Amino acid sequence: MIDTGDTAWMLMATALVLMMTPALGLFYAGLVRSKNTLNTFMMSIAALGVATICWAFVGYSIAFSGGEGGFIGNLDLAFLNGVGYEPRDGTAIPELLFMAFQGSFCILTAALVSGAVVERIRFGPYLIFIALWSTLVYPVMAHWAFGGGFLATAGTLDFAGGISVEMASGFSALAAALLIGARKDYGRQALLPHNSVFVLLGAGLLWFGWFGFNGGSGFAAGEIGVLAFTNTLLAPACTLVAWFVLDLLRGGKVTAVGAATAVIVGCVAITPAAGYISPIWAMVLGTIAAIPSYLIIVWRPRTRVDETLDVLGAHGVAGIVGIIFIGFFAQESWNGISDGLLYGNAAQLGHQLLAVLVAPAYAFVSTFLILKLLSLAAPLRASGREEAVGMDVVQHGEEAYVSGEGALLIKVGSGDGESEKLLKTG
Amino acid sequence: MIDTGDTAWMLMATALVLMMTPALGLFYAGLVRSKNTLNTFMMSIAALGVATICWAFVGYSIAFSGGEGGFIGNLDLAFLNGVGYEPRDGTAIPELLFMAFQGSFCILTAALVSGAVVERIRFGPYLIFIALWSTLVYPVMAHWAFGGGFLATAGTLDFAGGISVEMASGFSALAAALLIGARKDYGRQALLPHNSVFVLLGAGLLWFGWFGFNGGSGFAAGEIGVLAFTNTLLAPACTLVAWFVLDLLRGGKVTAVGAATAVIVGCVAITPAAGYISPIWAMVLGTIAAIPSYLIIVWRPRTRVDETLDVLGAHGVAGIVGIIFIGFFAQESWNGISDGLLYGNAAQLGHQLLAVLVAPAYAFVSTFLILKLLSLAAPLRASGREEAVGMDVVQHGEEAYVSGEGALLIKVGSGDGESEKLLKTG
Amino acid sequence: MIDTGDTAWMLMATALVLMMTPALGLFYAGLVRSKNTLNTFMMSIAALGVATICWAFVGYSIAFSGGEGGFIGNLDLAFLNGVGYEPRDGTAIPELLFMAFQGSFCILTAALVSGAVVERIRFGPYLIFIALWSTLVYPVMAHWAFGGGFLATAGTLDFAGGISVEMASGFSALAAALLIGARKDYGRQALLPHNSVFVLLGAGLLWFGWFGFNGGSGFAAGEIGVLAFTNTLLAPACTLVAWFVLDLLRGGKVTAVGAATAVIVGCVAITPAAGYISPIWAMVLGTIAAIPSYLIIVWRPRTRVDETLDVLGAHGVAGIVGIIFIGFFAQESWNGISDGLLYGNAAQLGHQLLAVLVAPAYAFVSTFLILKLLSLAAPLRASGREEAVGMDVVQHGEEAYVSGEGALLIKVGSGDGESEKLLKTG
Amino acid sequence: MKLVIGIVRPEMANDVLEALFRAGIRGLSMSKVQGHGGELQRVETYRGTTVQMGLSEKIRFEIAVSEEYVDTTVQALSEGGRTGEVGDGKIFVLSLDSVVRVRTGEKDDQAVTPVKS
Amino acid sequence: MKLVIGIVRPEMANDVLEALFRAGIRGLSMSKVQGHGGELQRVETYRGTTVQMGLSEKIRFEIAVSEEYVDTTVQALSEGGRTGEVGDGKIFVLSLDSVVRVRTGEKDDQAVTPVKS
Amino acid sequence: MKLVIGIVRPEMANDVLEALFRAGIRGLSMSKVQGHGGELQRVETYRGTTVQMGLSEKIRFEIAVSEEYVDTTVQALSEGGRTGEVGDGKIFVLSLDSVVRVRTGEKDDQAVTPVKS
Ligand SMILES: Nc1ncnc2c1ncn2[C@@H]1O[C@H](COP(=O)(O)OP(=O)(O)O)[C@@H](O)[C@H]1O
Ligand SMILES: Nc1ncnc2c1ncn2[C@@H]1O[C@H](COP(=O)(O)OP(=O)(O)O)[C@@H](O)[C@H]1O
Ligand SMILES: Nc1ncnc2c1ncn2[C@@H]1O[C@H](COP(=O)(O)OP(=O)(O)O)[C@@H](O)[C@H]1O
Repeated sequence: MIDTGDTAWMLMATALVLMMTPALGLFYAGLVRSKNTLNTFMMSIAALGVATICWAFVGYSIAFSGGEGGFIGNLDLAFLNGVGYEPRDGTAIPELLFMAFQGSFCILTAALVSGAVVERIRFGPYLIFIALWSTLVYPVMAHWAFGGGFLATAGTLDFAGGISVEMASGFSALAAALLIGARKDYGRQALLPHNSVFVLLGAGLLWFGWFGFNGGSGFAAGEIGVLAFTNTLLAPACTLVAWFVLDLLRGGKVTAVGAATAVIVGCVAITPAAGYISPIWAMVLGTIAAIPSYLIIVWRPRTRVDETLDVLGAHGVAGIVGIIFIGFFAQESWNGISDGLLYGNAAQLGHQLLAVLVAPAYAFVSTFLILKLLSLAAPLRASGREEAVGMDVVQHGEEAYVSGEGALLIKVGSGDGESEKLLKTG
Repeated sequence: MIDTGDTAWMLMATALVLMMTPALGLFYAGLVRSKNTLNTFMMSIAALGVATICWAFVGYSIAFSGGEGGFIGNLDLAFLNGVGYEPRDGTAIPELLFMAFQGSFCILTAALVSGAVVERIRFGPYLIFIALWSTLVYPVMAHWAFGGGFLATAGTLDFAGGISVEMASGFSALAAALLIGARKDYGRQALLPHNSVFVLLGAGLLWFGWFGFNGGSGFAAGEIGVLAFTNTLLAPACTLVAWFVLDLLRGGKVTAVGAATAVIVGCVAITPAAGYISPIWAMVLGTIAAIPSYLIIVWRPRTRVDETLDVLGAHGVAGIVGIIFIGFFAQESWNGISDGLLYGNAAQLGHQLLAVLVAPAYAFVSTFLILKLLSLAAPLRASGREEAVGMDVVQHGEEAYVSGEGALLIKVGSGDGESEKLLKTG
Repeated sequence: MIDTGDTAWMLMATALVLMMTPALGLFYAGLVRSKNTLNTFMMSIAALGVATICWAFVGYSIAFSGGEGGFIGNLDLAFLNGVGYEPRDGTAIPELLFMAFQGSFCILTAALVSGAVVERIRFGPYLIFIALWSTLVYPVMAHWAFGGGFLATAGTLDFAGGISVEMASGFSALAAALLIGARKDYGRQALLPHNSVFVLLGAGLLWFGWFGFNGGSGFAAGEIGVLAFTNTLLAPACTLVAWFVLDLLRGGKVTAVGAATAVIVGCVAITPAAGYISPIWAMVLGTIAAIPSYLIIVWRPRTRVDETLDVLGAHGVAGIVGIIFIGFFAQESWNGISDGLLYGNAAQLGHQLLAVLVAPAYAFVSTFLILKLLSLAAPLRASGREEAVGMDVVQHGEEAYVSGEGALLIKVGSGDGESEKLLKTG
Repeated sequence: MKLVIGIVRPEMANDVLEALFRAGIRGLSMSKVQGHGGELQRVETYRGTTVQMGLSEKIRFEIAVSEEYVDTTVQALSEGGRTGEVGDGKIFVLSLDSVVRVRTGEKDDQAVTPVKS
Repeated sequence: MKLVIGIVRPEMANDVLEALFRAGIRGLSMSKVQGHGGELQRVETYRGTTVQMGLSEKIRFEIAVSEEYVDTTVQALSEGGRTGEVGDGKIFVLSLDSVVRVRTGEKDDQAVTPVKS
Repeated sequence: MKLVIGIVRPEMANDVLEALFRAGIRGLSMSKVQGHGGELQRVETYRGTTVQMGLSEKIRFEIAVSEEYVDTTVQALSEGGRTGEVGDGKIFVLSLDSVVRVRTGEKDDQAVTPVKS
């Protein structure tokens, strides 16, 4: 039976998560130099096209079909075969909506990975990369934790994607950054965010969307959804304040880009734990999650690894923190499922650590292989000169901010083309 | 009886559609030159004021009162007379909410038309225009398809506004562009989008809002709403990828402004069909809808018709495609109402073609007449010099981006006004 | 019993209100000079961190515990003690969600106050200020009207925060502006909004969020929520048009910043009355509320009071108008609770006037005292030189819009630091 | 050699560019400036603040030319930029001591003549 | 005729403008530049990247005047722009070979004297 | 004294800055310009509108120096800004009649030598 209240909330939650992808585009676009703005934004927009299609064609099936405890689903649900109004077991919403909600996760996660390789990857190969990634990486990892795969049956708890979203994007980003290599000016010049208003607004919209992301992961407008929702408010708030303190300790100043980053880190950390821990523990989690991510984000630019927008630091690491935290602080009185170590169930910690072992490995290796294969077929990155000119002009033939002076209209079909000739010989 | 789940979703869907109007303002504002930014944005904001009032006063009544099969409603519900908590037949939400949801469509559609005449229409006459348009054009066409008018009784299917929103705005835009005439620099200078980040963000927010637009057009958090919602994800995703391919074929580069346009086109195309066709057919619709709109948008600037932001290409044409598509591919097993030609019901195609005959004609003619009449009372467009200065300064006495240097404060009531005197004689 | 429909809507409404705080940041950031953009935005973001924590720790308890008719709650619910899935009396949603929804109001209100002191207050003291304010001012006033305090028992009607949100922020802003003092260039130079697109988009998003703010204040997806929602569309639409007229009368031009302001004023005015008056009266309220706010906003800059972003004019004054309006036009046939003077219940007007007496006084005095105390411990505002440089660089060590030229990378730990040495002696 | 500085209306910038190209001027730099001359000031209003905007947007061309091209350049600038209404702008001519082409290090007249690349 | 270039702090730009108008200077162009002089550099931090911002925002005035006005102009610039702290800016005076008014084609001193329009 | 104007690629701006500092040049102003030279034009497309972008972004340095520093400055500019590909930019040297330091009113060579503050 379909419940209209559950359906109402899941419709909304799905819309919220879908909004996160353009919000991520904005967030990322603000963080790069102005000559790469559109290209960076387009990497997220592209995911809305490419990953959606892959998801409908095979991704959903890979993730959500097949028996219990497996590594990968099958193609029973490919091309949305049989996915209709009938709810899946344990939910009271049409499966079509369940499919859309889960698909929105795949789209966002694919877009997240782009943060590692902005300002240099070529757009064509990137499109093929996200097609492969959203078919071979995300759905497989989603199967493990959400689709009845081996982590689910082993007892690993992951409420809204610590495994297939956060660790997957973080460690895929690392692999991509290593394989693509650093930007040519990395470590030599200051490569700064060109518009921090976009960064703050993007982070604000991402947080807004995350209420659907976590709050919808109970698939119902019920107790667990409310718990997850509330924790998605409390945890990032604490991360934000913790980040303020860390910023003050480090440089005496609270930074805005730091605050935007903190919002993301807090949302990431609570993602796997949102429906499993009490609000007060969520606040603790939010606070402590700030520390490892902060350290990595400050330390990473001193290395040769140009994992440009710190997907690993913000997502991979905070995702691990959240997954492990469950092992200690899960509380059956809140989640109705399982306790953590602190509440007497040491086994839970083991289940959680299992995920921390396998997820990063699979994400890293599979992404590396995909990109390696692609690199044999075509160069993945722009030339040094193209990087200097900027990816917007080179890859898209556009600029984000155009003033119009000096732009001569090419009159197609007008026959005279005089001004062009003038310019060309000029 | 009111259903809380349906009401919850319809509250949200209404909010989403209302958000689309500022999002459209942002989208349009990014597409114009910086000296016309605020004016362009204000045309959408103004619709939120003017069209809302017209809707509450008479528009809703014109659209949703009166008997079956008519051309226009009556004034029984004028000034919201009798519109209260009692649901309309066939819905389980208070009529007040139904009225607000339908009103949000009228507002958005009025704002859409402005795209044809930005950068030159005077703001005063524009305000009167949208008042008349949102009283005489939108409600009438909404009556035909949604309010029990002759198209509805004839059997034409239009889920969420292919007729009163998409064809209405597209062909009204054409009429307005023809009557107002081209910008003085049109065809002579390159008139480029001044901020494509706003364009992408605007498109992203519009898509987000469209989930409420289509998803809410079933007036319930039920099966049809879920179908419409899911199709609003799948179809535009396919349009986006199709547009990438068309862009590549044409110029070798995927463009960002193109991607933003594709999102709109895809959302438009699925609008009439969202609750009537299967998800897989929605993907097909999304794909093929790209082609006619693409061709028109590329071809139109070579003509003398300065339908500036291509409302006809993006809305009118894609709306027609969607309306006709229903005639072929509607599926009773999904929509519970009617099959299309492919499923054995050739009559449906006829019903759909009827709409394609009458809707553009009415929109074009009525808009043309309204503007023609207005033009007799006052000049509709700014002078050439005003166009050169920009509509922001001329119409609003403001600039979108002010740096403050060279701005001398006029101290009202301070009596001395010395600096002004200096400046004036300077 | 939990109702899934109510819960669905309240989840969404809460998310909408939480989105308002970044939207406010954007709105405010657009209104200041570019050198203070990030600082201004960060004041709102900080509220999401600081006020959330204060709310969870003690604020919620102060507001929503304790007996009937009191001045302040107690600490029974401190640290969310006992706040779980069980609904509060009269609602069908988990108390946790009720807490989050109410918390989102506290956050937003704290952020609102910052508008009075932007471009000069130091960020450290500001953080302490909002911590104290969101503990000692908002929750107390919320207790009076929402938490069973003396105004509630006296019969004062305040649907969604005319008292604790609008009057509280407006009069706190006045106190803060008086105590902090004017910006050094105030009244001497033209201090203009640096990006009015952000202002319009911010206002649009705020309106969007306000549908949750008012629509959610019935705590249910039912009749009253729908009434409040619809009125939140109708009233601001009328304010917008009224503002157009006032702008035309004053300067012959409709302004965009004015339109954005009108949206806020309209939303504020309907806030207390949203669930108590009929749609038509809501339109009247929206229209007349424009006048006092308009006059104050035009007049205030001629005084020495640099209440920079006119929180008093937009929120305090319009809040009072809304509160008083209820006293005349409340209609039991719509709200099921009480009539106003016009419908025969003169007492209601008295109850409303009581709020207008006590709320501004408490907000003003308590805010003044908090800031006065803080000012004894540390200087609250930046020096004149720092103001000249801009708060972004001085307080956060960042700039909103960076081009990157002339930025030399400081290679931490690289040992040579040659370029820095060059620069330093340069 | 001379350095010709031309200040014109932004809406005429493309016409000026065309005029310059037509006249065979191949190297130039352009930037946005704000100017004050005899133009009418515009009044703007932001909430309660009313201001007089004393400056209008202009485009500034900076063009180094050899002596023989000076007149052509000035003419191109002034014909391309003219509308006949107040605010059309000014042209300034300065003497250049020397010019260097960064790419090759070539000097003076060599450096203002385009090289086939 | 001379071309006077003055580089001043942005926060002093309006004071400079007033000083110029008071001194009877009617034509000028203004643009934003970034300058390096003896000012303290500021350090900025974006996530893990710390940078030294070697340049500060300045406003550049460009004013063509006839000989007799040179001193007045320089004085207006330097008095209007002075705060007394490092970073106040510089004024440069160059010789102008000729000036042309785009609108009328008038030359030289004619062109720097305002015409009633 | 001379005024040296150098127009270089934006991506070389930091290298030029370093070269200048290394050469002991302490005062300079910098701004963004758009230039046209021998560079290839790029074609951009916005919906149905295709345009030829005739201008590329450049950075313009403006540096007042005493005679003895002219060569060093030109050299720093041209070495720091060189990539060897078309579009590297130009350097112009003009004679300065006088220089004034706004802060102190000091004149000429005094004003281009940095003062300990
Ligand atoms: N003496 C000057 N020095 C520098 N720029 C000037 C001067 N006079 C005018 N300009 C520039 O030329 C523009 C137009 O000047 P204006 O005097 O209005 O034109 P007109 O020559 O048509 O009277 C101004 O906005 C300013 O940018
Ligand atoms: N030699 C120079 N050439 C060009 N611009 C200069 C020169 N010296 C200083 N400037 C400009 O003047 C500004 C202030 O210079 P600075 O030397 O700090 O001032 P002060 O004269 O107070 O010591 C610089 O930021 C720069 O824009
Ligand atoms: N005659 C000139 N006057 C002013 N600026 C020029 C001139 N010639 C070139 N420039 C500037 O130098 C830049 C590079 O010039 P270009 O001729 O392409 O370089 P190259 O010297 O490598 O051939 C141009 O974009 C323009 O900004």
